[in-house]
Amino acid sequence: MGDIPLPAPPPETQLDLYRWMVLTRTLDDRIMALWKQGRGVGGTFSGKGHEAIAVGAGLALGADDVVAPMHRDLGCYLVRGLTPERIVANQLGRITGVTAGRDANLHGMGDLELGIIGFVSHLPQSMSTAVGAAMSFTYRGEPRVAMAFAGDGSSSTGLFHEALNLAAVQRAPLVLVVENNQYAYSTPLSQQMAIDDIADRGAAHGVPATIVDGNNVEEVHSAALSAVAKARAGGGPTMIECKTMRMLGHAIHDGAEYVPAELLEHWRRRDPIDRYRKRLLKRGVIDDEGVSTIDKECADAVEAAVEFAESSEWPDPASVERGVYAP
Amino acid sequence: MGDIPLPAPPPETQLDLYRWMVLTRTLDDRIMALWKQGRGVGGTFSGKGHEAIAVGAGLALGADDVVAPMHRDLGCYLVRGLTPERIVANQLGRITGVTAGRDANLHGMGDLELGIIGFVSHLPQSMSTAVGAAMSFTYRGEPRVAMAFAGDGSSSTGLFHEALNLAAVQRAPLVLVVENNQYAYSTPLSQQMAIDDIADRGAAHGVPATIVDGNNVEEVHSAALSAVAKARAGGGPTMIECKTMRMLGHAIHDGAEYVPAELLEHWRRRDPIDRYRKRLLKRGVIDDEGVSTIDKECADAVEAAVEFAESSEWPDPASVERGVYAP
Amino acid sequence: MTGANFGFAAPTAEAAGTEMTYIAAISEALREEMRRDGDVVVLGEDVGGSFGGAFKVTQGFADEFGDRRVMNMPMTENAFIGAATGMALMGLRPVVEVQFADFITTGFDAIVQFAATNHYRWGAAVPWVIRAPADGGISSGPFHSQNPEAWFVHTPGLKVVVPATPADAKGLLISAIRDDNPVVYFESKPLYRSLRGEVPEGDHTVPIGRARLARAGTDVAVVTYGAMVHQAVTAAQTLEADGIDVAVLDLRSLKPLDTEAVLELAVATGRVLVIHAANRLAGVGAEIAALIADEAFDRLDAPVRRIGGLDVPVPFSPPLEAAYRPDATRIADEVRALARW
Amino acid sequence: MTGANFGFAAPTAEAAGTEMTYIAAISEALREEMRRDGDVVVLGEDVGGSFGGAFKVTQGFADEFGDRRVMNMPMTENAFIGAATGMALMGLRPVVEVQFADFITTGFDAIVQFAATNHYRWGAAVPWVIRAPADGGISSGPFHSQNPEAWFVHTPGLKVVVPATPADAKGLLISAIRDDNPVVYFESKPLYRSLRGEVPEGDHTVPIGRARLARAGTDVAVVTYGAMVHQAVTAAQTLEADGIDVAVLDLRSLKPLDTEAVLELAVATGRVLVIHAANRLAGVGAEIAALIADEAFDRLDAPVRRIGGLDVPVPFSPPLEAAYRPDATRIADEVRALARW
Ligand SMILES: Cc1ncc(C[n+]2csc(CCOP(=O)(O)OP(=O)(O)O)c2C)c(N)n1
Ligand SMILES: Cc1ncc(C[n+]2csc(CCOP(=O)(O)OP(=O)(O)O)c2C)c(N)n1
Ligand SMILES: [Mg+2]
Ligand SMILES: [Mg+2]
Repeated sequence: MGDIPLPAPPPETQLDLYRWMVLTRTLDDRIMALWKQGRGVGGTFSGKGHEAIAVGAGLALGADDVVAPMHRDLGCYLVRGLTPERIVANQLGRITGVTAGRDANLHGMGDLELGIIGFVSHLPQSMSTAVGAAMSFTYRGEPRVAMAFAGDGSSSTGLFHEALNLAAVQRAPLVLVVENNQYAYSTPLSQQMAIDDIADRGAAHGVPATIVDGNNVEEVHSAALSAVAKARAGGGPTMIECKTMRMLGHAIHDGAEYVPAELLEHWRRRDPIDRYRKRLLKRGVIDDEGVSTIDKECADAVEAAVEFAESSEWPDPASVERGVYAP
Repeated sequence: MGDIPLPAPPPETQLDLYRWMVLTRTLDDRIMALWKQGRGVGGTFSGKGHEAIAVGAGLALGADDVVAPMHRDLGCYLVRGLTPERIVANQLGRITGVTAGRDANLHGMGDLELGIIGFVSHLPQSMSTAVGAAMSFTYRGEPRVAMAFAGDGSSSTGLFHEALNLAAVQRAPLVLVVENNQYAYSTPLSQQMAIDDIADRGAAHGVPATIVDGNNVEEVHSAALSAVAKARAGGGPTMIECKTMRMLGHAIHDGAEYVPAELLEHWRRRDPIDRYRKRLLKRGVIDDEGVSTIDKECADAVEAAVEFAESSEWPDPASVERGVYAP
Repeated sequence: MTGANFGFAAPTAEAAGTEMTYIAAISEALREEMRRDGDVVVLGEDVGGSFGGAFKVTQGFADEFGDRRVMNMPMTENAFIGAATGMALMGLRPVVEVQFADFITTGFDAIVQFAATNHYRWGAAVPWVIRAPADGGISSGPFHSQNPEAWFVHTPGLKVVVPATPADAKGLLISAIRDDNPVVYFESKPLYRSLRGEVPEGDHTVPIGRARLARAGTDVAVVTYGAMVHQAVTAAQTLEADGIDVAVLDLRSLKPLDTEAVLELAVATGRVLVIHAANRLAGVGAEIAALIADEAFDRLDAPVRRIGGLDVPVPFSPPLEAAYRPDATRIADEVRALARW
Repeated sequence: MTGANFGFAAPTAEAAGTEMTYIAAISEALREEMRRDGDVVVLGEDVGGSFGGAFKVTQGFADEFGDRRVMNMPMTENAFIGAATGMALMGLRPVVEVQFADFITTGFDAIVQFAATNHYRWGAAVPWVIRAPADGGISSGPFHSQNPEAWFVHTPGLKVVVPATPADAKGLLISAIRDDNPVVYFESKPLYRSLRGEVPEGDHTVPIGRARLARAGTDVAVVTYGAMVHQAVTAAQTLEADGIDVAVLDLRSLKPLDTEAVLELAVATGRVLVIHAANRLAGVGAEIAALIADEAFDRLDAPVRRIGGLDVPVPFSPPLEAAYRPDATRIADEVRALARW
């Protein structure tokens, strides 16, 4: 985990990784602010701290690949092409949102044109769905890969194990990204499981697993690139355990008083975006002006999205029964 | 697995292990014969080949311990004190059966007085139930242990992993006996999982796992004794993988034509009862006359049970709605 | 009364377009669809290899279509139904066998939470079929005899069908496979090899959502589905001697329900008996009875009566199961009472 | 309209024997039973520690009763409900919190296949309670708004209760804990902190299986439960102006159902409206309507009508959810129609 320094990706990729992380954080912060101002609808989730995982893994996929992100993976939805407009509109329950007001916050934000499978609360249903997508690629002889995200909490569920086992025995082209953010809601790892690394769960199914620093975007990206390449080449599934920390509460209402302040402080110093900015500045891939430009671009994009969403129509109540069935 | 010769248990224990295995086999054979003669009701299962596991593990428990056996563990029900009478009557749907005609074959054959939890088809529900029983022992500070049985097929289910994880994180006094009999119905291990040993699944949850020859009753018994002692002493759960072979079809109707003849032949030569008889004869713990006596006793007991069961009353249809709820 | 009641071992392939068993019609439908459409794949426990499924519906399929199209699954219903959803999202048309309908609960989340809600939430279709061998009456005990259809009828986003004849078994399975929505297809185990009937050759489809008048009649209407259709017809034949002319409506599809056909018959007869083998309490029959009692209120000459299983787990022992389960005798008695009302 | 609608953060402990919120009554009942009986243990996701559950029902419990009695569970509903069954078999009385009723499906097998059938099969009692925070109307979307009670009413061997008032929330929870059978206790999230009421101090039990007349009336009877009781009472008040005298029956217990109370009221009024927030199709209301339409057939002056949720996943966006969900206005309209019949 970060012992051997990785070769840096090309500068363009570095900028991409950085830019998407900043957009993710900006959007995330803005959504939190909206809710705090009472302008939200229902509850919502922050993925603060998860940017390097969502972006680093998401950007490892090709256009024809498919991904099943979850509630902390705002960055992944973005890199796959969901616009901030559609995302904010979704959170506000508007007709212009990804689910047109049908599903809440980041739930159900799927779009098959963009290779995104929408998730359900019942965790981690997305994982078995991604395995099935991967099996369909093998069946059809398509060189495509499916990526699933799962949390530490999810890694104890039966479905996690069933899905991983199925992927292994079918040698499905699956990349599983485990976001170990130390907590499932208020429950720390020590009360969830008696192991140190979730990567150990790979051995139960014959799935190779690596552990990466989930706050180091290049490390995540590099591991994801390898796993994707391996899966695409017929090498079967890989698990990547990303160690990170959920920097806010479980959801908007949760103050997370149960998290020790030192733990948060420890991870705050390892903020994925701050670290990467410093690194890029040091490497000369970006300068202060470049940083400001990206900040500004992201802020503008997010502002426009909020404006778009808030001025979007509510769904027509008369449409409520529409769309339950495919025609 | 059988490399270091184990010290033999006391002669009395050896005879016990042998006697219960013979009773198990005799009863099993007799039930199969009944069904072949068209005297059965519904379907039924044979545990042929599993005798050393069911008996060896079952006899490692104390009177206050609790066990959740399944459909191949006839021997375990017997050693816990269910009489052949009640067992055959259950299989024949009579009022004198363990479930009084409510449940089929070995299903639901529970009796809390005897520390047996009845199982349901939905595998492996018994496992989580046993974990809960074990947790109740810890909660009450009782020095009791819960034992669960599960098959290779069950080891891929989500519930298996959830239950094992729960046992681990709660340090529950659980002994899990995995009966790896190479097949789940018609499906060989190679199509169920991508690992060689089910014991590897322990590592996913921090549960120590040992592998034993499931056709060597002393090996099973010894491993179970250690695991039970450890659990009782507060050492948490243990998994024991017993390698064996299902010697007949999945259930009475299944000819198991999908099993290679050589595989069966290989295991036939390792029959747990034949092997143990030879061993006891060689050790002088038993002589030919002793063998005949046991055979005769078991045959008589089983014959009496069949007679009892077949002459037992059918349940009264008017009672069909009775007993759904505890009063 | 052994597993042979399911005819576990008997062959399922028969010459097309002839009289055949209910189970052979299922096999035929599936085989024909797989020949027609390479997107149709089969998965489930023990469906592959030389074995071909607990009931042999897919016997010979692995030989014909290959192991990648007829996939043996580990015993993990939640995962493999979820995987079927993933395949369906990618454009395949998976047909999943749950070994017994009783085990469908193990994959409940994958069905009711994900697959069923998917199109409503984000507009992506899930064109799978789950084949679920259901029903009892053959001493299989509480876990191999269940009729869990009510749970799925109550779930928005699913379709639910229950064929009662070989022809419908074929026609509804083909329609279910071609439908772009998740369809739960309940098979009646007691009919598997005991029921034979004419089955149209080739591309025979039965529209999902349309009931079938199994028997015309003017005095009392019996509304039912699955194996109970045959008990009802038997009862109706008996009742000829009593001078009672009984109509039997075979619903075939429970979701969507053919409310028009139900109400038409209710109005025509004014006396309706609703029957299913599933336990009566809060079963599908309650919906049908409530519907009729509401919409045909002033056309009823007698209360809408229901017969169903008792509110107990399906008991194993034959005398108990017989007491649990509706049959032609109880149906005839109830129809007589309605006719006299 | 944030998570604060559930009052995630507000305190739940209040002085006993006073007016208190619905959720405080739940906490109080549980706390009192735990003080009374050392066999009562609590388990579920996030119920322990300083956190005390997603809705804070068990806040302070870990401090008072210790970590071994208030157990945080990994996110594994099937296993921990199964474990509760094992504890119950050993004589404990576990109270399980599923974080939202929507997640009860993840433990479906443990409930409907094992716990529910256990006593019938081999005579061993399973005295657990599952607390399931249900219902919507507060923009929580398809997976935090469900009302899955129909599935459990259809399952033999369970009891199902749904309190509508703080007093019943306490009384039914205490009764459920003392009951020797598995009881699913559905809580109405929208009432948690919006509803206050008198709650008897101390050992207050409410018998499971007995309805409560929430409002007497002679013209039309509304039969309902949970949060809809209050919508019905509101509608009834409105309808006074129309000169329609509406009775409201709060079922409280769905299994067993107080059929006597239901039928008595149906006979007394001759006009019945059945309401629930769960989707109407094949919901519990169908059973109630079918029951009334059958047993009170010749005493009805109008058809038994039902209002329920639409046959769609509970939609998130407020205008859609409002269209999905019954409310006082729709109830009043329907009652007027019935009164005019
Ligand atoms: C089956 C199920 N049970 C309970 C919940 C409620 N719940 C939502 S998120 C969550 C914690 C998830 O933890 P983890 O997988 O670590 O993801 P994180 O939120 O930490 O990113 C819980 C318990 C759920 N979504 N699904
Ligand atoms: C959840 C579930 N799905 C399917 C079945 C049907 N079934 C009964 S036993 C069995 C195979 C079990 O294999 P294993 O666990 O290896 O036990 P074995 O029969 O080999 O002893 C299957 C698939 C079941 N009982 N439960
Ligand atoms: Mg987490
Ligand atoms: Mg096996």
